[in-house]
Amino acid sequence: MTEILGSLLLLLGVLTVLVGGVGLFRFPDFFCRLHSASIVDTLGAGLVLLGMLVLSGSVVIAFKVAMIGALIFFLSPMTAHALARAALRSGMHRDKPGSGPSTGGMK
Amino acid sequence: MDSLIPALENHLPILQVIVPLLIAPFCMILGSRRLARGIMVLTAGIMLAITLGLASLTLQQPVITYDLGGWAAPWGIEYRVDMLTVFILFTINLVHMLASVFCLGRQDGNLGTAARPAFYTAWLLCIAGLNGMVVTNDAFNVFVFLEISSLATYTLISCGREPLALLSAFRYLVAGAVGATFILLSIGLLYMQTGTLNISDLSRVIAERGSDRTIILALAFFIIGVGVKCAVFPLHDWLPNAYRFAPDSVTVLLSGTATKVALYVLIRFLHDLFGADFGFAEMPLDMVLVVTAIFGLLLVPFIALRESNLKRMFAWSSVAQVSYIVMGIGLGTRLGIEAALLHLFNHAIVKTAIFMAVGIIIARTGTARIRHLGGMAHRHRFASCIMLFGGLSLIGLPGTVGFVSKWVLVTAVVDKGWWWLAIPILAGSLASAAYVWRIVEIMWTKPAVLKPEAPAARLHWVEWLPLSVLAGLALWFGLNASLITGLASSAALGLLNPGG
Amino acid sequence: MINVVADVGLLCLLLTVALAIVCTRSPLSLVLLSGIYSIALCTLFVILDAVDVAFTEAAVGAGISAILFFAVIRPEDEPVTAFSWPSSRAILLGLGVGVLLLAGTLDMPMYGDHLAPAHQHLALRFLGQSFEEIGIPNVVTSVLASYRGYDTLGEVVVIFTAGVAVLILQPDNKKGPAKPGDRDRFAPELMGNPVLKTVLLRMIPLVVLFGLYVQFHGDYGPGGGFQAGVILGAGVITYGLLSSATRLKRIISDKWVTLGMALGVLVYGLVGVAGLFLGANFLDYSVLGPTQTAGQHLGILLIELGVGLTVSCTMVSLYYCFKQGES
Amino acid sequence: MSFPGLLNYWVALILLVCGLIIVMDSRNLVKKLVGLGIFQSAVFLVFITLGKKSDGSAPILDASVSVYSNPLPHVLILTAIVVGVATTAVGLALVARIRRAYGTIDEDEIDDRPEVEPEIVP
Repeated sequence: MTEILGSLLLLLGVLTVLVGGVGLFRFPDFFCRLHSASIVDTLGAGLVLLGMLVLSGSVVIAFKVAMIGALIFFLSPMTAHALARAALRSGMHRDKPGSGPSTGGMK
Repeated sequence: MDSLIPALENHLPILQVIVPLLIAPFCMILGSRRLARGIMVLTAGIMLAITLGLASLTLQQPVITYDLGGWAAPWGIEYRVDMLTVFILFTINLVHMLASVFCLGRQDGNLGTAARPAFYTAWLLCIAGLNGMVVTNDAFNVFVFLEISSLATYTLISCGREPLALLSAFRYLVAGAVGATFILLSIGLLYMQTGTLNISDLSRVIAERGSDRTIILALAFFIIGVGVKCAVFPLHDWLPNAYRFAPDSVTVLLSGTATKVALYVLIRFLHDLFGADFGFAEMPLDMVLVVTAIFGLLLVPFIALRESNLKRMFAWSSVAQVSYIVMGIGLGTRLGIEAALLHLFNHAIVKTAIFMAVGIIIARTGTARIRHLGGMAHRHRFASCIMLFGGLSLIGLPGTVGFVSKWVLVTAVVDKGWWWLAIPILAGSLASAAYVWRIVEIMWTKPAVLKPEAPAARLHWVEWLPLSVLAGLALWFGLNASLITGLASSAALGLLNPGG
Repeated sequence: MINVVADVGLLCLLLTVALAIVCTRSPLSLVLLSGIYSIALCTLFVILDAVDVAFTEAAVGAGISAILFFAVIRPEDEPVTAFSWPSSRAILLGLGVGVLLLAGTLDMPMYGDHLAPAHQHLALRFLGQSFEEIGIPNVVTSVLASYRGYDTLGEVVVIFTAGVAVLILQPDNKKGPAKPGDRDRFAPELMGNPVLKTVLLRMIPLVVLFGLYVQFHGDYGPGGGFQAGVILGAGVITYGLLSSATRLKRIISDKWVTLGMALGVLVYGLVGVAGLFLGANFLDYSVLGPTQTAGQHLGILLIELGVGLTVSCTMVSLYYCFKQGES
Repeated sequence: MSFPGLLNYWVALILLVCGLIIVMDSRNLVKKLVGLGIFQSAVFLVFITLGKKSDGSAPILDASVSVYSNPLPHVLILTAIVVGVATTAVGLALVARIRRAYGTIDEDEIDDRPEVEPEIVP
């Protein structure tokens, strides 16, 4: 029972990340992409971790997985915030796709 | 105290390395430049004393081993001292001792006050790494200590005054890191096929299993990697600029120690690890090494001849001299190794003296351009005479140390039956005569280009003392060659017949 | 089976990223790509059972290296064209070397072969007897700290040397100490951002706690002095990024950092010398305690502390030095 | 199982060549250091692969595990990774100083400058 539940959660998490990856490629400008990347990152990683939590046999491992989950829960939105702020500060605006400073390989 | 001395005797191999290794951070903590300098010279003295102690021990017992951490040989790391080790240790620690005395008189590098003690720390780490490479009998340990000395060397070179010192150090860093990684890969391939890292154990296992393509690959990677470190002819690109832009005292130290230790590692691995049968009978290693050596000793003097900078000219000459040593190693015979060792020792002494003299002249005149040196011989007689004497020894004129080693090399070549190799050796010597003559002509016969500097600064004892010691040694070994040839020959014998 | 699939997948990822790096010219993209490369490599190491190595690669490749690179690259380095093929000369040479090397690989043992010579000789004793001889379950730590403890001393000295090198290379700051109001070009966005400050400042104690866990748990699981030192250093540097390097320097001055760097090496070395005075060889920990395993435990604990001290102080020192170069 | 066979080594070899190409071909000092990292990592991959045993697990002794991978290559590579990052740090410190001295990190631009040596009038 737990095995099926855990596998389902893992699968769901992986699919979410995949969707986010597609979004990263298909969205038109930086902020949309960031949106896709960051939200999906938190949810997808969270689901995967939840799956691992269910699958983990021992309390110690479950605790460690929970810690990782907590870390991602706090840090991932924060990273997205910092990125968005940096982009805004350096003159990138939503209505002007691709504007802003040259970012090397990024378009 | 009485009980401590015999106890110390057993620990001499490890003390040789950990004394500088642990004094270096101590130097950093003290944070005072004067203290750091004093400690540096003192350490150099202790290291030379330890080497002499080891030498007296090897006379009683040909091979001394030391298990680090108390773990027996193939499982733990082993130190191993024999005649060859002592020969190299003596060479580099003698040079280091004199170079650190010489360093006292230099205000080298454009360093901030905070960084000054760090310079001496890096100096000690460099020599500790080199000593570690010589004493160890563990292939991976060679890599670790190679990296310690290399990182310290890059740093020391970058302390040079001109900004190009930074770029030279960077280029050496890239070349050196690639070389070291090749050595690491070679060690990995050897481990893959043998399951061991101890050099003696590796050679036993390789002899039992026989070679295969992986071992051949390991040999190839090793030769390339160590070739970069020795500055063997086609892989020498980093050396001239690194020597030229390094502070004078650092050039003095490096020319006598760094490439010499790399050459020692080459000898050690070829004979003790891969085995002479594999390298020289199964693989055409003798041809490879000898051919690169011929190119090196014939082509490089012509580059030196066109060189406009005195220091870089002698750096080029180092590349040429390395070729003679590589030729001796490439012969693979006992006489060949003897010649290589002799030349290694002679070149260490002579080139150290030359770079000291060059450093003194550059410090006095403020220029290293050869065409600015007109008439300098009359202003700086002592340094110029030493430089001339060193130059004659590079050519290999009879009566100098250079003659002794080249004579043995020619004997070795004839002994192997490759007498035609004597022709490039002679031609190379003639070519080096050309660039030495060019310097002599300018310094002795051309009119002065530069205004005489204000009151001619007298030579300080830290300048003339190491220089005189080196010149004295060179003179003595040149006239009375039997001692050093005897040592080199027994070291070579010990390498080829470890049992007898 | 799943291991093999993951192995092949990660190898493909590594190749793709490496090829992208060959063709990329923009330093910013290069650094980001090399971060991705490191993460992929680190995952591959986990698949190949090298958890300690993976941990280190994660801390080093994706952590320190990236931070150091970011400290050096500048927006004005960005080239006009972000992409270019390498010269045909280099490609030809590379192909030539590659084909030669390919021939050399054919005698190598296959992936995962239990009978490969590498698994026979030394490894048997390490896996079979290290628990009786040293008494800790993580064999990598046993070999690293005891059987080959001298290599690890060398490793610490290498880090120390790098620290010394960077100290020597830092430009002399003739302008005097930076004023408190100086903006941190290292990470301008971090300063004065309430969100980041709130979250990250609360993270620092956790990071330090994690560092200590890694330091002392290295005997039983992956980790040890090096990884712990990196984590601790990262925690301290985070504080510097959030407030300013000047503020951080008031708490931990350059002198203390340099002292810690040197002290770590000395701790390691003196544990070895203690062995000499107790009548054993250098770095023989067995004589340090009443029984062999007790001595080994104590020795490994102490030297790991030395490693942690040197590494964390070197990290902070690197941060200070690279910071200094920006004024 | 013989499928991956020598694949890991071949990939490592390609990575090695890639790294070498970057180091030789690139004129940008930062890119050279990145290339050096790839070059070194290829060697790490060789070591770690040779330590792998199929169906083995990480060499942390545990009652429930019977096959462990070889710990020795792991130890060696731990050291090598640290050495690698130390080299990178020194290299980057040099690059930072080179930038201060020349205002660029491109080798071609530096090489184009004439060598300044004190020109002394007689």
